Amino acid sequence: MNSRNRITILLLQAAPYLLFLAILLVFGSLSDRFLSLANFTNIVIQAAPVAILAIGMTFVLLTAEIDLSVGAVMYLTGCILGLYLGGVPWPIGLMVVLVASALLGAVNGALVAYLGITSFIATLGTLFIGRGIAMSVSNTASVYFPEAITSLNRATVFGIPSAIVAVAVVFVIAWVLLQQTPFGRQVYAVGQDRDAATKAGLPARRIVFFCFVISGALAGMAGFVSSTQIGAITASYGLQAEFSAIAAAVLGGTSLFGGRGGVKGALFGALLIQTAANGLVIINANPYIYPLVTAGIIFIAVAVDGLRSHMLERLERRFIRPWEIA
Amino acid sequence: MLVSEAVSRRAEREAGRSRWKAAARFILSEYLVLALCVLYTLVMIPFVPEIATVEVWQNILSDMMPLLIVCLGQTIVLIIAGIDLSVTAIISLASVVGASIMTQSDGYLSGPLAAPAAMAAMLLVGAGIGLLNGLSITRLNMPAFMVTLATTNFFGGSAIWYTTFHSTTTSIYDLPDMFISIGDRDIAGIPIAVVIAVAAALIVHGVLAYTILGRWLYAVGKNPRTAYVSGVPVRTTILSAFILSGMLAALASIVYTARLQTGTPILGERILLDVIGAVVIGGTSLFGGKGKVIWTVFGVLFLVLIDTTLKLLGASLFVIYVIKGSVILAAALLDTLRTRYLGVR
Amino acid sequence: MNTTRRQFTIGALMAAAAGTTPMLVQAQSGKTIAVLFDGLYSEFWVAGMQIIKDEMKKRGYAVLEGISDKDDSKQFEQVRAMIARKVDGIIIVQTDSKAVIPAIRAANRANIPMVHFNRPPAESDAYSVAVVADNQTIAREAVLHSCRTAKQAGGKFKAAILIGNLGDPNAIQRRDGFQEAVSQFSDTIEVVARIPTEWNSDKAFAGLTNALQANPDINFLFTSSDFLIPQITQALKSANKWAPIGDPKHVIFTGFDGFPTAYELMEQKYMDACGVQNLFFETKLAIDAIIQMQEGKKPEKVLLDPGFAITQANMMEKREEMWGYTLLKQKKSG
Amino acid sequence: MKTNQRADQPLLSVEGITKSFFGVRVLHGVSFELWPGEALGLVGENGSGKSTSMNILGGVHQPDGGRMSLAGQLYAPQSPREAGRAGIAFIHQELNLFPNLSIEENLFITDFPKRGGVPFIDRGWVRKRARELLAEVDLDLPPTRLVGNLAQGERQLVEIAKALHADAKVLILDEPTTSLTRREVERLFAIVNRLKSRGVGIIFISHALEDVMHVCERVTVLRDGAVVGTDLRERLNVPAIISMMVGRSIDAIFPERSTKPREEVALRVRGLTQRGVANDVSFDIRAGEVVGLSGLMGSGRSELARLIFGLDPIESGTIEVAGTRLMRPTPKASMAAGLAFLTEDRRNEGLLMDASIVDNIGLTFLKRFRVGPGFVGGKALNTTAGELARMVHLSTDRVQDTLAKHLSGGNQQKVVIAKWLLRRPKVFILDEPTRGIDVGAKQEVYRIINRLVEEGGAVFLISSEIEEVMGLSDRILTINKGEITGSFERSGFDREAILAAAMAPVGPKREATA
Repeated sequence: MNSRNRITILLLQAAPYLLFLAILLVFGSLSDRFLSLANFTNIVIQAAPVAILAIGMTFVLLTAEIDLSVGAVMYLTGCILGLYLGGVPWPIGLMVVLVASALLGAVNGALVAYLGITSFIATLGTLFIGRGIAMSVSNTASVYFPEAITSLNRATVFGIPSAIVAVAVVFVIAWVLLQQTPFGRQVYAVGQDRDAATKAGLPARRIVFFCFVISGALAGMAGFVSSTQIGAITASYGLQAEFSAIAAAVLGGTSLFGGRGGVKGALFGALLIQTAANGLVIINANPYIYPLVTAGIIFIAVAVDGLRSHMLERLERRFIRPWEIA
Repeated sequence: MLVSEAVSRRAEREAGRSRWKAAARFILSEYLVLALCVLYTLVMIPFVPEIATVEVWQNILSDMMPLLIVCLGQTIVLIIAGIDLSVTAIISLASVVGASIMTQSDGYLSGPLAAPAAMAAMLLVGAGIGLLNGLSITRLNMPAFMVTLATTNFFGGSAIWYTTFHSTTTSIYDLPDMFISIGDRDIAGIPIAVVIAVAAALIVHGVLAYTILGRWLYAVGKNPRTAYVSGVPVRTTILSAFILSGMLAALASIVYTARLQTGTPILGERILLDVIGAVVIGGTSLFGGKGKVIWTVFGVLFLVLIDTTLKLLGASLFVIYVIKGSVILAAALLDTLRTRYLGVR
Repeated sequence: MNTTRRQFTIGALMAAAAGTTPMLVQAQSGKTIAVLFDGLYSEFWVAGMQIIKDEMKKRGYAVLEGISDKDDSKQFEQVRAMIARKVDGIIIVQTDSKAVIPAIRAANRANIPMVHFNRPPAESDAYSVAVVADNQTIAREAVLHSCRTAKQAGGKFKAAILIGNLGDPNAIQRRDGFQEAVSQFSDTIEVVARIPTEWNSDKAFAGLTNALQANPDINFLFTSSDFLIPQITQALKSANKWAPIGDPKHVIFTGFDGFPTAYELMEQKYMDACGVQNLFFETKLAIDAIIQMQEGKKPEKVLLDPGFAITQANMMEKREEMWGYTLLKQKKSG
Repeated sequence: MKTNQRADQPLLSVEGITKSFFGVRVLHGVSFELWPGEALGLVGENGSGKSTSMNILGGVHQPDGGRMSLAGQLYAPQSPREAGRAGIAFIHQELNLFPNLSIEENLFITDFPKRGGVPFIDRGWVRKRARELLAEVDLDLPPTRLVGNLAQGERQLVEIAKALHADAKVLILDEPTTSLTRREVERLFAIVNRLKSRGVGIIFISHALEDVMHVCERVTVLRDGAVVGTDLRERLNVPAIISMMVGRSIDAIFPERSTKPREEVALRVRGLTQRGVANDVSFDIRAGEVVGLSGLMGSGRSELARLIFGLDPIESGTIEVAGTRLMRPTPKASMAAGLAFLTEDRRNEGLLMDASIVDNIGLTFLKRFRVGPGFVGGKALNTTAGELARMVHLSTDRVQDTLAKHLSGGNQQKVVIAKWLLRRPKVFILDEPTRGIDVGAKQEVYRIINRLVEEGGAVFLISSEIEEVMGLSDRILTINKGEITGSFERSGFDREAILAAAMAPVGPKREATA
């Protein structure tokens, strides 16, 4: 029974990858253009902003919190970039965006970690405040980006498109931060059991605070990358971005209850969603079913995760006749 | 009922010691939001004299009604420590499904039965989605947030798709008069929409305060383990909460649709903030076990009042967003302090 | 103890904040007009709103504005609030042509004139005046010019269209105008991609990028609105198809609306033709209609802006009528 | 003996420690010494003061009187962290590890070594040090393995390795062997011996007396908050220790019961089995009878109760309540058949802490107050709740507006009892009904139990206080490792025999322990 359980868990763990494989097979058999390098490059480029957002969201989710304000941060920092930083070289523009978005993240972090407001409500509030301010500075009109920024979209580094480079850099930094620094490992500890972490002497509040800062900064980064792609932003920019990011992170195995998951999963989740969306276009599917397919994929992934944690819980139970279990 | 009474009791014990204790009691009481509404209205009179007119209050009342109905459902779900993001999709889908049945240009049904049948179908849509949410949560061990996020995307998308089969544009028009009258007729001087909302509020209040189900809902929200050990059918209770929330969202959809005389698939898309905001402003906790219909009524009133005055002033959308966001934050902060204040002693 | 004081302060601050902000927008006595848009998502709307506001103020009106953010229910509430406020007229841009009808009825009952700016409502017994561009004709004329260009160039053309929100009659009419034009040239032009944008720039960008991936040989493009130009530019550049007229890589490109960016692209020879709505004329029609209605007159239910197509051929003589060019000129001079 | 050729001063000495909780004195001057390189067994019945003594050592509580010194220095820790820094490592039964992190990360979570100036974890060093530590505890696992994937025994060794990393001088092991397999126990002993040879002092708290005799040089026996004796292992044997633990029964006063058990069987359990939890458990309880279940920590007492009440799934076996067989036991079905269950976890399973007394009492049987379609007759409920509150002698009569969390432990327990009495249960399973409540409240609980039985109810009483079980029961069953190991009629109650039965070895044949 025990080994059967382990196999079931392994299967459930592999479910998202099987899903990905299924998507590849289905679309690949329906269109010969789908399984091409050019198309995959295209998918990664299009997935870049959501992937970066999802990586940031992962930090927050790992601490068992949630950040609904990332779309607003994208919009607000995009407005700042387009309206006030038109003339500056792009690296300075990027720096300003990152600093501004990190500050917005810090506001969320302070509200949640130090004032004790539930993150759902705190970031819902800042979501609307942020959008409101962005609308006021842009007067809700389109904000155009100068050529210096939009040309970045076509720039390459050693032949690799800039958006892919951006995702790669963010991914590596985030991965190193989570896996190779004390802070990263403590994020996992805090997310697993905040009381135990506090008892062990970890600065739980500060860790949660910094996760929001990171989520904010990466929202700014995601906004910057998508600005280079679409060239101009409107008042609907970034709407529902938080849900895409959460969906991507959860699809990649990050738990809403903290302590489990990672940035690899976030990248995978974003790619999975974008691959499905891209496949639907390639096979010229009815555009109305796009949201249905995406929602269906998310639902399946979450259901699988629910079953898996249920089984793990049962295995975690302590036994008084251990020899019967081992 | 429980918390507030305990608070006032505690405050009683300490009363008379100093004046601020009385103030604290008031701030912690459930009438704070109502008092803020009154205060706000008084402050606004010099700027928007219309706020003192009957017509504006009729508008406020009528604008409150559909929102209140959705919020009633959300209150129930928050009491069991859940959350229902799918209400927006339910409003949209129910709207187009109902309209497609009763529209007089090529609807499924015609004649006097069309409107009642359509409304029944709308409620069924709400109950069905609620059931799906509830089953996913209780049987598949999925978190409410993710379940309802997925279903809201799925059924929101379905609503738009569904409309394409029934209309060349994005909405369905030509609804029977009988249905439209819900939006613009009165019964004895009281708009039908108000009658429906008040009835819904009274029923939900009745369920929460006087029924077995009501007690189960609070018990599950306070501590599902204890509830389970005490023989409470926890799964059924959670399921009921989501079905009720779905049906109330569908009921709100009836009122919204009748008011616009049009079934549209983006009807509820933008109201999630208002729904969650109003309930939280009222004082219902996201952690479950706490919540009352009257709180939600006050929360909705406060939100609509702010909205209306800003509208009357011609304030731009961004000001409205910023103010609403701040009010929600302030309410959450107040609630945190309230809990901390209670927790400390 | 401190906590409680803080709680009180929060309450007081909330009331105070809510109380003081609106002072800035307090209107003076006299005639008032409400301008209710569903959003200011493109320069067309921003410019339209600005022109109407300026013009009405010039005529001594106080202007109240309201944005519904594409929420018809909210817009209905806004209309009722304006009626309660006893405004003297409402200029409205709705999202859904049918859902606005109860609002018209409410305005009728209160005897307040209502004019639809640029988007017509659906047919009904309620009375209001709609100022609309002749979208279908304008789109057809502009696309026809591009079709002829294609025919002259010779060879086969693969066409893509970016369609607007299907609930917006304007979007439908522009799509139909495009269809009418290309069907006359069915031997030369084949439509391979119909991209729904829902008037959303992200969706437009993703849709066009994917369409170019699926059909790399697309070389004829129509957008139902110029506000998508930045996204189109980006997508074409990424696909290595951004080239001026004369270059073999050039995609024959037709715009609609007459944005400043559209004029610039025409000048730089990236755009072949553009259907232009006469924004100045439309705002004038709307304001005149409101004033007439206040005087008790009953203008026609639909007031048409014939618009025109600006092309590479007639660009120099027509540009003065193009609002985008005027705005550009103003910006450059001041 | 090694312990006789000792260093010139003890590693740890505890002198006359006293401690009271809420005016009840639980430690009456506990004294013992621990020498470097020795293992001291600390044994005693539940409630004898072991945990309190260790919590004081570990800095969880501060003593009221007495003094402690560590390596000659005065030792008075104010917090567990302080105790840890001073070199005392306390390994609780509930391990304090993060299952989502690897072994090495758990070892270094609070003080990761960084590489030079950069803020990266020096993985190489961590790996090396982790390997060393794991080798010291004889754990042959890659340091990168997730703790969540380890068996219970392996996790315990990780905790010990963590203590070694902190350079602990004294290691307190609280019931370390209860959840381990025999092989894991052997390994633990080997490590304990190795630590001893390095001069670490070990305090070994356990009910498993054989284990204590196997690994400890000396044994200290506690009873009623005081040390009854400390002696070398060679001069002791298991029966002797048991008789020291038991002593003579003192002052517990249990009210007399006027009735005798009836003939009809109220609860019949046959062949109840759930892998890892219980094995072939069969017994009967008659109406009007109190059956006590006695077992040590980790013997599966509470688990058995949970199986019977339907809180955990069962693989095989049958449960009958008053002749009706429970087909698929769930709390609801069990309750409908006439079972009631007072949980040992009052806070998390017994009460709605944020709800009023009425709401708590009514919860088990709201249908009894049903009026019309699903309404609750509030007045009737309030009246009945008030009556029940008086019946259990609750301290307050304001049942509608007093929240459960504002009551004392004893009164909280009375509310839990009242809520089950509302159902007039045929069989009442009481799991630790007097845990954490004062003497007066205990008397009340005993009185209620008697009254229930006199009215024909059956009681299944689970308690870690053997006094209590003996004072109240008509019959006592002993349990160990999920198996029933003995049955005693009231006339044959004998503390030593009962304790011996509760310690009887079960399970796969144990290897001979020299």
